[in-house]
Amino acid sequence: MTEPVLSVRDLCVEFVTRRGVLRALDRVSFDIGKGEVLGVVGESGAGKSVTGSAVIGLIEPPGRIASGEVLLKGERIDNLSPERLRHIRGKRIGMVFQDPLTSLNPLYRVGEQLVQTIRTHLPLNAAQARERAIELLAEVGIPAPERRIDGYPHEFSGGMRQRVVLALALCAEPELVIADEPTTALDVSVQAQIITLLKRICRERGTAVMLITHDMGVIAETADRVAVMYAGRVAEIGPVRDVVSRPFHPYAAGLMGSIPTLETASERLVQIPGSMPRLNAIPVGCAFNPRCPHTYARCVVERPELLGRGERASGSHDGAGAGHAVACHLYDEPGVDAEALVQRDKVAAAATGSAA
Amino acid sequence: MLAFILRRLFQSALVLLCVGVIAFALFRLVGDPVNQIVSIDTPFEQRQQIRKDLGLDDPSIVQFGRYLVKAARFDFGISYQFRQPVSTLIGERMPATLELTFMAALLSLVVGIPMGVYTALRRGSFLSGVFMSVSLIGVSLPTFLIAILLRWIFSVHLGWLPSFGRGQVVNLGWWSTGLLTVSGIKALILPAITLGLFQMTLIMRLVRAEMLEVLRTDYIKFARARGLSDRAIHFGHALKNTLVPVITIAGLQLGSIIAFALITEYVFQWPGMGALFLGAVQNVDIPVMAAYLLLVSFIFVVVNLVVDILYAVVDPRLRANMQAA
Amino acid sequence: MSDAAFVQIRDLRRVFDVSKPWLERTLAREGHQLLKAVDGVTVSIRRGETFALVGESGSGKSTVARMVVGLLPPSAGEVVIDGVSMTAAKDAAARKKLRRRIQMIFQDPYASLDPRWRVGRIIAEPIRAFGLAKEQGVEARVGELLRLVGLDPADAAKFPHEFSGGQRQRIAIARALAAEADFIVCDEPTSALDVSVQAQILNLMKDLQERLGLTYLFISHNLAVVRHMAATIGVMYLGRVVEVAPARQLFSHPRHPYTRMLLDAVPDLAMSGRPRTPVQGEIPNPISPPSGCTFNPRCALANDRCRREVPPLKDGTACHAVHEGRADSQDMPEIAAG
Amino acid sequence: ATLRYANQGDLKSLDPYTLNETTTNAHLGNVYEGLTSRGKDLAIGPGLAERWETPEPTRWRFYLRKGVKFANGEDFTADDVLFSADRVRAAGSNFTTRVPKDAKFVKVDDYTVDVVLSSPNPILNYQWDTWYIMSKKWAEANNAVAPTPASATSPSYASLNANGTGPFRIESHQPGVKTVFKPNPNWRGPTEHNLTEVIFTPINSDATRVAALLSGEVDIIEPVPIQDIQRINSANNVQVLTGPELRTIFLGFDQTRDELLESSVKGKNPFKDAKVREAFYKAIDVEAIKSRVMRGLSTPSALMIAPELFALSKDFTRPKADPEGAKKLLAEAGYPNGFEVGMDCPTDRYVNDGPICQAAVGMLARIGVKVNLNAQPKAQYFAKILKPNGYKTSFYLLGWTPGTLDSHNVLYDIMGCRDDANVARGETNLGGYCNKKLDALTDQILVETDTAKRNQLIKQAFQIGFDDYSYIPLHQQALAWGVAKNVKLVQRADNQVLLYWIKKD
Amino acid sequence: MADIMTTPPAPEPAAAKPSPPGRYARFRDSDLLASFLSSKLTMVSAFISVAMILGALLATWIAPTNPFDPASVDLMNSLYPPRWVEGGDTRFLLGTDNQGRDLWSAILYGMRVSLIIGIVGVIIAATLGIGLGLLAGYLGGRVDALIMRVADIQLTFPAILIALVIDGVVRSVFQGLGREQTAFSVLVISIGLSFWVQYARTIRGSTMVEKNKDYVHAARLMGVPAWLIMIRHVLPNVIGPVLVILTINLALAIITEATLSFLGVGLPPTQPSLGTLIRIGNDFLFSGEWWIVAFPGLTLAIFVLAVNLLGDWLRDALNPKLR
Ligand SMILES: Nc1ncnc2c1ncn2[C@@H]1O[C@H](COP(=O)(O)OP(=O)(O)OP(=O)(O)O)[C@@H](O)[C@H]1O
Ligand SMILES: Nc1ncnc2c1ncn2[C@@H]1O[C@H](COP(=O)(O)OP(=O)(O)OP(=O)(O)O)[C@@H](O)[C@H]1O
Ligand SMILES: [Mg+2]
Ligand SMILES: [Mg+2]
Repeated sequence: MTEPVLSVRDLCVEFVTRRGVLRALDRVSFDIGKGEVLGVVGESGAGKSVTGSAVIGLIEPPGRIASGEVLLKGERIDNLSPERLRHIRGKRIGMVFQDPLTSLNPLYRVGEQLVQTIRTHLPLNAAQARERAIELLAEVGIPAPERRIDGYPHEFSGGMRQRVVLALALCAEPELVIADEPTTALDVSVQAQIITLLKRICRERGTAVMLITHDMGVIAETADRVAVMYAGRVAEIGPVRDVVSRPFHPYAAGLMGSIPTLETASERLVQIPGSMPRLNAIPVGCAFNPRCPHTYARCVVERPELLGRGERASGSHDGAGAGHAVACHLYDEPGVDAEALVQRDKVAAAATGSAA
Repeated sequence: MLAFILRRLFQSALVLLCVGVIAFALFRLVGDPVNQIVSIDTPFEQRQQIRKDLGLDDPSIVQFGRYLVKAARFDFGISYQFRQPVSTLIGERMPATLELTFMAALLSLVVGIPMGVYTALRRGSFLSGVFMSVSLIGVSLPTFLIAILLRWIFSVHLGWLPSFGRGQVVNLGWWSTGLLTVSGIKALILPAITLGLFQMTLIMRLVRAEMLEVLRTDYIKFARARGLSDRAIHFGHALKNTLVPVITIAGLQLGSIIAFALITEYVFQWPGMGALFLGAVQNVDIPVMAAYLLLVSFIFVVVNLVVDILYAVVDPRLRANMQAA
Repeated sequence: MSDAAFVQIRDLRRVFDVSKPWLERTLAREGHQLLKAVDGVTVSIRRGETFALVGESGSGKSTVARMVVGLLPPSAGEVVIDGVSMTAAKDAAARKKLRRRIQMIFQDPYASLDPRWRVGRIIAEPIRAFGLAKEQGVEARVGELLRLVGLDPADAAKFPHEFSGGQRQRIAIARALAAEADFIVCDEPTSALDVSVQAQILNLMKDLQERLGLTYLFISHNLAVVRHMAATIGVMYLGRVVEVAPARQLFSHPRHPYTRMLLDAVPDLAMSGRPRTPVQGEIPNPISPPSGCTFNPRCALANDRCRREVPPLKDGTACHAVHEGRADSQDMPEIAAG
Repeated sequence: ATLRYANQGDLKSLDPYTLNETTTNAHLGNVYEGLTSRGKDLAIGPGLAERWETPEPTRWRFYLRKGVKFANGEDFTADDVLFSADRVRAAGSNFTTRVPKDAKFVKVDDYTVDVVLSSPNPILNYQWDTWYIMSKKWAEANNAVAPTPASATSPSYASLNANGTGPFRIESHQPGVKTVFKPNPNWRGPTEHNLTEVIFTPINSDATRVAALLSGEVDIIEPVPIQDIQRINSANNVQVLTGPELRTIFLGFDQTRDELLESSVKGKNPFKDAKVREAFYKAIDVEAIKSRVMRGLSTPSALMIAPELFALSKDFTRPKADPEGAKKLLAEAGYPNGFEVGMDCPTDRYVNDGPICQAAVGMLARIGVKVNLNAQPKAQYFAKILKPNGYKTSFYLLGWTPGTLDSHNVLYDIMGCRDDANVARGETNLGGYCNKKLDALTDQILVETDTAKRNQLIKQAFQIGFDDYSYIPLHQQALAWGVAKNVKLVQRADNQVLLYWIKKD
Repeated sequence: MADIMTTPPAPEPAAAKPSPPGRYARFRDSDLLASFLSSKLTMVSAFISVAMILGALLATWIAPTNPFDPASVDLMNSLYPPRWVEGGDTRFLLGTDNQGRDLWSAILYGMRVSLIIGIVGVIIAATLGIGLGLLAGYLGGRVDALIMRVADIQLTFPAILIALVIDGVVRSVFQGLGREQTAFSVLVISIGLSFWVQYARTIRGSTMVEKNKDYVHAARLMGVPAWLIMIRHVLPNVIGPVLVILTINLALAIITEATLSFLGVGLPPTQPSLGTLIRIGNDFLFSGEWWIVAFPGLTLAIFVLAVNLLGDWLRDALNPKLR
């Protein structure tokens, strides 16, 4: 396997608050390869954004990276000086935020913001930078970029602004783009356009993408692989098709079942009782244990490791590889066909619903 | 833009009209102005004559109209105390007050903004702590105490700076300025500091709060994520956004600078409008009081208009609003 | 359940005046700027049914909802609920009685509960306001309602901020039920929630409907959710209803090009690989909408007539191309099969 | 040398007939001159009139000085005296009493003027040092023939410009800010001062004034707050000149109204009862006021006139403070529990006026009288209590210097009956004390020319006032001028800072 | 169906508590208290404020003498330095002023006067401002425009100007009345009149946000009349920031009172507030009786500083964004 563009190893992020230290990320590991789109899904507060910020080095006090490594093309970047980090941000890692309305400084022309960013990273003069900015705008599908470049953000519609944001992130041809819910604030029709755009650009440039969202549909459309996060941990990671159609983790299974789709006809949705714990009350053992229909003694005491299906026996920890890995004790329990159990569960829940 | 200015002007005129009503009501409220004017042993006939001369026999509305017409031509009547046209008196005193308030405002901005920016950027640093403490003390010490203290130290004890007055002034036409002579500038230092200190701390705290707010916004986060340098982020993106609300507040503060100039002028015997007004209050010199009020609100209105226009210059969103596409 | 329409919305219109102030208008020599947020919506909802309105942001869904419940007076048109006009002057007395029976569930569970009030008081407010129970009985009734929506009666003593979004939405539902409403307008009740919680709420709503015979006007921009909830669906675009159809039919045989576009934009979670055409353009500025059929700039089938004439809603579709038979009735077999 | 001088008060008007007020008069005394003048010891001496005689009791003859020029170069002649005599008595003048209404001025020649009176007046010219002579031509040329009334509604030339015969002229005048004096080039000499310029600044605030002196920004300040005297004297380049002042500070009662304006006693006026007045008198401990409020810088007084101005003043002694006795008197008068009364007091007119009143309030509280003190700036104070407003006061503090420096003025203005509205008698008798016997004596005093006899009459008159407890005289306050050590000047007891005698090294 | 209806509440910490917490318990657990306890400076300033307020309110009992009663003041006691200074008198802890008033008592009483004026003035301002702000924000339209224009005019005149003008007018209208009768109302009214705008603007702003929130809509759907909605729903939710303004305004009001007294328009020397004491003391600054100005000045500065510190802390503690 070629060296991944981004490799996150056992990343822990903590927030020091008055009420104690909150662990927002707890030993998160994953890789993203060249040209690959890794989807990160999970409920609100699962730690998706924190993961993105940690990778690009934007965790601000009281937050801190407590342990673990972030490797960009094999080079550690989590412990760089702020100045060195700055040269990576924007140049080698681009980032897109959720809200295009607030991501752009309202007082500066779109062009000024683009030129400034370009010139920060590339040795171009003002005129060249402007030229490049126009090209970029054209690339992200803004009509008449020569004219629009002198517009202010408030003169753009939401979808257009998100395109500008994308252009800003792509200024210096980064190797990795982190997109934190890039379409949540947009309408479905616009969302589709933006996703298509993102996909196209990354394919053309071979950029790796970390796509954070809680919309499974977007992931299914866009991602190659997907990581399901729960309470700051990766519950399951694997190729998108597998995770969507045959999720291993009971949480992932519940999640998939609870999504209404155009295709499912059942009257009822699968529902996971309760809600995700807050950071200051994460249960011991498996974080999902209070909500899991299959909880047993081990889940309450021991935290399950993220292990690939094939790696179980060996007990190797390298669960973040390209394969399909899950953090659930069921799959370690001898004599239990966990997969069958989880799948049956999903069907059963839906069935009870329709019967009622 | 034109419409905007017109509207502001209209509103301003309204404000001035209201203040005019108040000023005029002042005349009426205090009862018979003749009582205020004449001294001992003025016979009744003479009083009647004065009453007639002043046009106090006419109905109120007529008097008000006349007052407004005169006021519009900067004719505010005669000071009861000095027996001079109020406009002359104020005209003579205005340069002093304007120079003082201008210097104080300048000081508060030039020192306050950088301090605010610093404390926002270096939260928790020692110097920030010092600045914050100083600022708190600045808002907690009444202006007059500061004035007393400063004068006690710098003019009486150390003898470095004059304790009162404007020093040597130079007349440029009708404007008398103290800015062109050494003694004039020396005389300006203490009053300007006294007056500016409170505003400075206010501005500093405001800038700090706004800056912190701005630093939390998404576009700053996004700018960081694009790898822009701290300088570009702090002084390009953040500062400019910070200044937008600061401009408004600073404009509003001008009103209070003028009000507080009163105390400063009183303590330092600064020959400005504030001291004039204070004397007027003590002597119930209503024409001076009324004219001062009108003038202050006029200045205020003008400053506000300028602030609003400035606002538009800084913020393209408002510019768009105003341009009435 | 009667077949007669329980709620009738007739040619409902709402215009917002978004003009500049008088002086600027005069100087710039421009007239009033009017925003037609809702432009002639006619819909009828049967008792016990869920009627859904879908459409992109700004299409006027919320405006319709607010007019239906009476939070916003319509510019024109009429809302008749259970035979009582919500707008005509004559029905004032009857309307007062009816008011109670129409309640609303809002989008943002964080904003729809007064943060300073305890949950018990929040739920009791309609009971007290409408005098639905004696003061002694209020507490018991509140407990009952809390249980009904899956919460603990002891929760009555807590404040909203002690609950998660889903739980808050349950409280909001309990409040609506406290008024003994039978018609509930839900304006995107789950769009602020996570999918797993959304499932809880949607399930709860369906259960309550079955148990209490509620009628829902369900508003959403998520077609999948709508498909799950509604019997009949109206698709809105720029203030107009462009298509109304029973759910199944709408998904299997979408007729209006806009409906099709919306369906195409929905991400394909099952990765069934159904053929989709990419979405074109963005929703135009509602202040100066295109003439004729407002969808014409984004429509592949648009012709001159579309650019001139506003298509009437006929046979559940407002589209010249459909009426003229120019649109091939493109079926969506996969969905139909499901 | 340039002299910088600061005073609490300002030069209110340059028209010498607008306002009869010490500070203004003093200032204008540098610019204008009267027919007479007062020397360093206040003795009346020649002014613009070289000498005068009284050929008959009702005719005075004044011989004018020759070769005197106004600041603008015009010659001074008898015409100017005649003109000034008319102008000073015209409507709007604040100095009408300086010259009797019925006195006729007759020009004998260019340098001789006769004044013809209807009745004899031995003190006719006592106040003429502040009746300043103006130039007829100048006034006529500048449309300033009529005096500028205090109530002027339009500025007059004379109130903004000055043209006198005095040793100085006014270079510039900005009311409330600054007035610059320069030596008058047409001054006839001799010149005793060595000043080339005088910059006068009114500084209202005591602390600022003292600070200005201490920091060397001004050479003279007047007055020095008495508590700061020690501090100033301890500095090495400045000192305080103190001396007795002629002003008597006293308390007065409303004795005319049937019910006091501000009092808890209804239906009667407690001050009409001499016992009550006596009780008040005895309640006040002037010695305490002297030592605590005035820091020793006052002369407690039993009389309504300064000892310097009345030879027999030693014959009067002030009864000792006696709060117990005062209480008894009050009880006898029918107020065993005291009563409540309002008191008016200026805060910026006399030395420590506010604190004196406050101290009096405390002393009266001890005999059970609750005094509601209305301490106010002088402008309001005078506006309230003086004649134009109808003497609206029940109990007040006032100071008085007889303008003539003679007892008659006190007996006439302060202690004379107010009952005849057509006569100016008792105009400043704010409380309306009235004793016809005293009035009769006063009239005799006016015409009596034998000094010893006259003094006896005065003594009798004062005794009546004393026995009636008509007023409570407190003390003569002291003058206190702060002066830089390199400045030599003459401190006159009438508190006029006159530039003419100032020398600065 | 039953399984769905019995969905357990989320396993949140709050849910874990057996019984709903009482008001006290909630306060005990609140962030406010925690942040309070974590800041020493805040605790010190709270202690100082409370001690000073108590001292002022209990002046009648604490103070050795009543400085407002002229009968109890002996002129012969004037100008004693503080007890520990040479020449001091054991009866007078902080010395006496020029009238022989015990400075310590005078400060306590003066503090009380200053406080009462500040508090009453600020209450007037807050009531006026909150009421008008609510009306303007909730009703909008012309009412709003009118109120806000009035506010604009008001802003032209800071407190000092207003007080001076009102004072001048009052003095000439009620010539007979002494300072003692009018000063209090003049000060209180001027402070009330000049500080209301800030409340009105704040309240209006948050009311406009709040009235469009769904819980207000929900209340409207229940037919709750507008005024009740304003009082019951909107007011409690917009009142938060007012608390901060209140504290800071109290400090400002006390300064304003002191300033006006210093300028001579405030309270008379017979009933001195802190400002009046400072003004009196200012005259003795050169003559060596420093304590007359120093102690009242220090008291004023410390109190205002403490209140300001509290306000600062409160602003930060109540600001959700900073948490
Ligand atoms: N500055 C902070 N201080 C304390 N806790 C924080 C901070 N930032 C994030 N957290 C906590 O970290 C956890 C993860 O937050 P994160 O923003 O990554 O969630 P998310 O998965 O992105 O959720 P969403 O879908 O709502 O964006 C949350 O529980 C959040 O409360
Ligand atoms: N009070 C108002 N004043 C002016 N315009 C309004 C007002 N309320 C709504 N609009 C406009 O009316 C149109 C329809 O708004 P509405 O809120 O009904 O849309 P929606 O379909 O509910 O959108 P969303 O999905 O974003 O909630 C929008 O263009 C909106 O800007
Ligand atoms: Mg997030
Ligand atoms: Mg909506």
